[in-house]
Amino acid sequence: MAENQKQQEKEDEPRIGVYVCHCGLNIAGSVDCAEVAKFASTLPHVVLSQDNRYTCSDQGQEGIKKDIKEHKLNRVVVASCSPRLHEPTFRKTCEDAGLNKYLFEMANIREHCSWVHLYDRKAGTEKAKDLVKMAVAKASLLQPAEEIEVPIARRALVIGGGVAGIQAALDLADTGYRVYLVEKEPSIGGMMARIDKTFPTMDCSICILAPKMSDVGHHPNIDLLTNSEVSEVKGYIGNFHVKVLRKPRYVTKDCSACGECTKVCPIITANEFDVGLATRHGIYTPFAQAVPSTYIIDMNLCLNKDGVVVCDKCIKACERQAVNFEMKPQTEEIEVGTIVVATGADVFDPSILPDYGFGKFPNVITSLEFERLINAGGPSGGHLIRPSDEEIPKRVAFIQCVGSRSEKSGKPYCSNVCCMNTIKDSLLIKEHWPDTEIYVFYVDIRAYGKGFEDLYKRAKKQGVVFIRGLPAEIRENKRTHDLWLIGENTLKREIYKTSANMVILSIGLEARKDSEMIQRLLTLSRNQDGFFLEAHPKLRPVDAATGGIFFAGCAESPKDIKDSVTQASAAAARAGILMAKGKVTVEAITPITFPEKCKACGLCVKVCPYNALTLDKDKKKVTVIEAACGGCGTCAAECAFGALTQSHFTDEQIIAQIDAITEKDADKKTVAFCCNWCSYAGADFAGVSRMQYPAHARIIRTMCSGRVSTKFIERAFARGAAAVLVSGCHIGDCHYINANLQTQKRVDRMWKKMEQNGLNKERLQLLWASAAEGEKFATKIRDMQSIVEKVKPEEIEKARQVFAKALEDN
Amino acid sequence: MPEKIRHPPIDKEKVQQAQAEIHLLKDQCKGCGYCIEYCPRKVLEESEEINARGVRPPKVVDNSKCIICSFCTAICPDFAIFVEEKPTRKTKEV
Amino acid sequence: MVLEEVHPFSKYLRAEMMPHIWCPGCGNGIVLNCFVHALDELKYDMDKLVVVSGIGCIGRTAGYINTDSFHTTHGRALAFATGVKLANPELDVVVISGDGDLFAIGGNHFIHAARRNMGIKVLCANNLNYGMTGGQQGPTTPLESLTTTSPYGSIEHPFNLVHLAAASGSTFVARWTTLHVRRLTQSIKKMMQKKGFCFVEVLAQCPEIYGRYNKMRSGLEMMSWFKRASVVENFSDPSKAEISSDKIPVGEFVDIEKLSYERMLHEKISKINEKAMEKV
Amino acid sequence: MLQKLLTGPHFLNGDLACAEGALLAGCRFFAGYPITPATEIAEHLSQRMPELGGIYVQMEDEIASMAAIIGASYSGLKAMTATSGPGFSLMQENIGLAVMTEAPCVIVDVMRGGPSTGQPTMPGQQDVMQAKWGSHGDYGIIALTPASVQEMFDFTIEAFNLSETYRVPTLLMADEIVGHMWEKVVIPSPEKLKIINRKKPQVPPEKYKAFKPDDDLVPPMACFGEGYHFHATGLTHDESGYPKTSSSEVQSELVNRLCQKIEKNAHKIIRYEKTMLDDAEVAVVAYGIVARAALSAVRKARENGIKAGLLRLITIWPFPTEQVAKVAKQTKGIVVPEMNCGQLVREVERAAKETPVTFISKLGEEPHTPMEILNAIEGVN
Repeated sequence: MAENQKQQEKEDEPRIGVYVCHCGLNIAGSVDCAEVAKFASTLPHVVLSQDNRYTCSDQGQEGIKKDIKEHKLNRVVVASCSPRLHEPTFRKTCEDAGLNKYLFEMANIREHCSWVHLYDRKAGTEKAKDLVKMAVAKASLLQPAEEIEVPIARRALVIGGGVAGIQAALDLADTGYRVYLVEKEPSIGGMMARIDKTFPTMDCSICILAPKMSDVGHHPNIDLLTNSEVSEVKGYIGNFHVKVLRKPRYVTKDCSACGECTKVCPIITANEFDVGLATRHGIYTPFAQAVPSTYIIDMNLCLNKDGVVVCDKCIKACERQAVNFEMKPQTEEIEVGTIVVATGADVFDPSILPDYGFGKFPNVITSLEFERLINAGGPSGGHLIRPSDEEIPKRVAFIQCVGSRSEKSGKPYCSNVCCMNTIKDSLLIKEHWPDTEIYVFYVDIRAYGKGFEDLYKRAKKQGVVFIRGLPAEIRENKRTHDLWLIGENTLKREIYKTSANMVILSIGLEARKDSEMIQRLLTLSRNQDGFFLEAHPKLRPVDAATGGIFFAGCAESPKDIKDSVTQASAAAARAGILMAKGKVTVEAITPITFPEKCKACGLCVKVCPYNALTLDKDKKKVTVIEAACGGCGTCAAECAFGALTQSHFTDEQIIAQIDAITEKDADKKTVAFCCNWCSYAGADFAGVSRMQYPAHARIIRTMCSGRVSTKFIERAFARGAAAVLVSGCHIGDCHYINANLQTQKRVDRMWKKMEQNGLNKERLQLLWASAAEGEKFATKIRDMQSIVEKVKPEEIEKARQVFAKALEDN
Repeated sequence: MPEKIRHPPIDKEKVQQAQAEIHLLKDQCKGCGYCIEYCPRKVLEESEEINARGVRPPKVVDNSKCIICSFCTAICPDFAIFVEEKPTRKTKEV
Repeated sequence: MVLEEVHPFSKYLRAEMMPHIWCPGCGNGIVLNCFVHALDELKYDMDKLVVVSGIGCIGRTAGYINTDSFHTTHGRALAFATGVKLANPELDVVVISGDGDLFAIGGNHFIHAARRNMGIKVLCANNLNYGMTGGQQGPTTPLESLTTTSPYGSIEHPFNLVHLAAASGSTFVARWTTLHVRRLTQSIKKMMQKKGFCFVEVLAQCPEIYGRYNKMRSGLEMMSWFKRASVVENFSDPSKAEISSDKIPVGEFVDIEKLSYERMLHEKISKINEKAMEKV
Repeated sequence: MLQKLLTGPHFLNGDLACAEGALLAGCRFFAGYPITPATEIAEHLSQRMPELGGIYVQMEDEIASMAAIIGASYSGLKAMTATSGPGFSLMQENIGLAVMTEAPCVIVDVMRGGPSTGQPTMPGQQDVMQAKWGSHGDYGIIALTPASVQEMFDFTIEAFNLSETYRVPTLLMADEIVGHMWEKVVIPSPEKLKIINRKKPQVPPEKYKAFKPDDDLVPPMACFGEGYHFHATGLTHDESGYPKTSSSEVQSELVNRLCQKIEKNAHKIIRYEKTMLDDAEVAVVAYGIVARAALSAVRKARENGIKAGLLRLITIWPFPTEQVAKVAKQTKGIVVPEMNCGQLVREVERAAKETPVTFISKLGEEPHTPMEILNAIEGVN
């Protein structure tokens, strides 16, 4: 579109169109949309205002396009759902109509209003008016902007070599992209490699996995980095700089996996792969089908761990001279455009449940240990033997939901796979030892998937007894090590006391202990159960909120092999789309500088997490490297001279929003600042979950809490706001590396200032809330209700005076 | 693998370490103490007796701890110690 | 259970010469141990082996190994060995001697034997001083070390033997300490199988003299220095392999192939004779 | 190979003759270091050795050269080095080693003017005492003095034979003139030559004692690689070859034997040449190039009616004391011309007892003229 039109958009009087969406009854149910629209029409620069049922519908969008042309709209405001959901939709609409998409603004009157004030139509409507007013105020100051394009490296990093990681890596590699597959363990394969059979088809798990594993091993496009960990991730979508720590194997690629070294190794220990049910040596391969097949030395146990080669038996035994004790940890640096997180899950450790005596009674085992026992390649050669006497049990009991759906174990969620896994296991036993009596104690049997119900029926037909109601306690016969299961059959309403030779605890899946580390490295969010949080549960189920990062497998939530593989292919496809495009546009939210005001103090350079600013002291000039800029705006917040601001989140725009909030009844309101990634999303989450909280808060969205400069807070108080809430991502989870550290500093500074001036610092609240912590956000707003109510007029007045200076800045 | 190990290995009997036979040529020992210091399993310690050279040769504290790495044999400057597998109990093939 | 018995390596040693003369904790015994250990692992044909040594504590080694052996004058082992090797290239000639013998009085012979790439294998026990004569400073004595002839601290810069050997043309250069018995044994095995001039340096503690003078009063203390300071740096730059109190670079630094002197000589001889035959 | 050895008459200089002699004697190892006036020996052997499958190696110095030939000798080859005064001094250390370890080897010293670098291209006889006393400690040694190019050839072979017989380093004490002089040399066909090789042990390795002598005080010699696994050392050692550094018995037994094996066999070792001595009243005792002037001086004296005779020493070490004593008894005076300030003359005086000895010194470019010696003879007369 022509330069001159852009010019026009800049210079012309703003002509704003406002569209208030009913979203069916989602909004209209508790907000009087017509009234809001009517109110909007009274606002300055608004030339058109209407309410409609579904603004996001084609009809709604077409309407906007039409109006832009007919009414020469040069600004558009849609009051509907969260911008995190539909801002892209309406920006596109504007663009289609030839309007720069940065001239669009949204008022979130659903997640932040109608859904959280379901039962107070009046308050809801009033709040919605404010939200629209804020949006209009900001809109009138919006400026068109051109987005810069960043090239996307056509290489992908896959973290985790379980079946999900394997599938994602293969799909990406087959598409023709270079893939780095990083696996912590010495071999890829993950949990699936340890399972005997898969449900419902009863395939031999490793038999179907092994070919995929070796494909990975041989694929020309895949760099397989096993025994390695991602140690650092810098950069942004399309341009991630990743450091991978490659721990030494002490065995070189020359290893032919002949196993001679193992025979002579004097170190014998429990093999983790078999959950310790079999032994391995100090130099070993975790299992026969391991990829890479190269052996590895367990340096924690090796006699040579102190750097002195005390024992050289393996060195001597190795014809290929592949043993090398001089290997040192190496850090490999790779540049990738996309990242697939397939880090998988841990299994629940039932030893924290004393009633089941796991770890105390030898014949109480976990379903994972069972998999190894029943596996032909396992420690017992596929003979189901019980640990105490290695006899084949006659009566076997399975206990479901161990570490699932139980507050007691701190795992309220369903682990998704245990029911079918137990059914499969019971059939395996029946297959080999048909006379075995099998009892399954359950809460509910969830056989929801394709072919699952048939398998369930088969089990019942074959005489597996399903008893509803988990045992309250397991007791052991000290002599025979047989077990008694005592509990209530909740169907028959009677107490049972069943004996068994062996009990298998069907343990659930839980988030990996190290997923917090991954979360920090990649600035991701996790839900309350600790699993990684997708960008949108329905529409973007494999995307992370952070651009260029995708999820596959149990890292995102417990799922079976089929779902993991499906999700992996989806993640690969999503990553592939980005890399196929070859470039991505970054939002035009980078800093704008006003050199004439710059005093060359260099503060902005100091606080920039991306080193995207450089200062020329002599020329008193700060230059911005836009590609490097993450767009947090903390530089703008730091500048005391207004020499720097963030486009699309300019001081004027934010101040306009503050002023809009505080124009009326300021003393009953809270000016809330939320960061786009965590706290704003958290507020959305509260809305989605229909968590109810009082209506005193008005949320101003910034990309990062680091954008919130003290002068915004001061202005809010200067204009008589009852309270101010600043909220952002948890420290360490900041999506702009560590910009929220500045937030902390600034709020501390404000608190000190308020104290010094005899103001109640309670009126300024700081909240760290993740996107998953809707409840935490709601609670905060509830708690602040009392603060808002308690604040006395003289206090308001005092604050007005103390911060009066903040008003001059305009 | 993150799981805690709760049950002893089923095959632990079958992979028994071979028993060591530690030979001390006491009177050749000059008492440097290398074998004692660098034994990875701390099988040896200084004995109370005084040998022909007037030093305290090492003595075996716990034969069962020895895993026959033979580092003592290799580092002894005086050819005063060597270790063999006890012929009676050989390692069973696993 | 504990038994009195015959050491498996005793067959490589001259019974009538045992026990050796070395002090308690002396590294030389370990060097000897590793050498025969290597022979044992190689199942070495002792009829082909000639061990030559010069003067000094380690010089006694020749007398201890049960094979053809010659204990030469101070520093001349390599010159003598050159004669032995050239006169009968079938023999494997190993010179086992000390740092003083090989690099002070014998320095000239060393660099030239290496330069010519004589098929001789040199195993040098470096004890950082002249042990047998009572601990005088030598060509490897570290700066500021105290010895009976540097009572105020040595002001001579020591040789970096690895660098010297590499620069002189050795086809195999390794350095270990007596704590690295396994790697040392492996390097000796490699050396024994190579054709050209080879050099293996072993830092062998002299606790009774050098140690005493330099605050390491026992073999164990010197060993713990080796353990603390050693850094394995295989094939790193020999010129950077200087020994200091806080760093002892060890490893295999050079391993190249180069026609040995005797090989070239005998090829020449046969060529010359072919020509001569043609004339006849 | 043998056809490559020279036979019949040849026109050679002394150094070349020496080299050819060595080859015929069976020498197949030469280690040396260039030095005037012995260099031609090295140069010639560097060409000839390979032709005969032998080894020529140029060492870094004379110390190394000497060490190398001992090594070669222990490897079973007949070995030689050649040098002149300064190099000869450097060799003394390892000559001692060769003596102590009884290594058969030949050292040629083409003597030049000393001390120190002296006169490299001028003749001299200044090393004859060093030849006996040059190395530290007590020992017996053999030294021959050629007077012609033919003798350079003959005595080199002789030196090897003696060295092999008595397991002792044997010295060929030539001089610059003999070394550089060109003369006719007749080389006998190999089969006519008497070549002696060291005696080998007659016992199996386990019985073998490397330094246990036979009745002639010379131990049979095993060589490296023959499976005897023996030890040799420069330290005082017992019959097995093992060091005994603090036993006076072993020391005196060993050192005495090293001296006696030469002394006791002196009568077999010593060679000399008598000319007109039977009725002589004045005797000239000379060796090396000087003997040639002495001969013509003696002849002239006879013409002048003086009963003069010549005792030419071929073996100077062990010194032929008896022969000189015998000559001394029958003459009224002995004339000893040497190209030094009087070295071997001391031995002559020791043997001559009361008989007066006249010494004629000559240093520098030329040996004595017959006239100078004749004057001395007349002086005695």
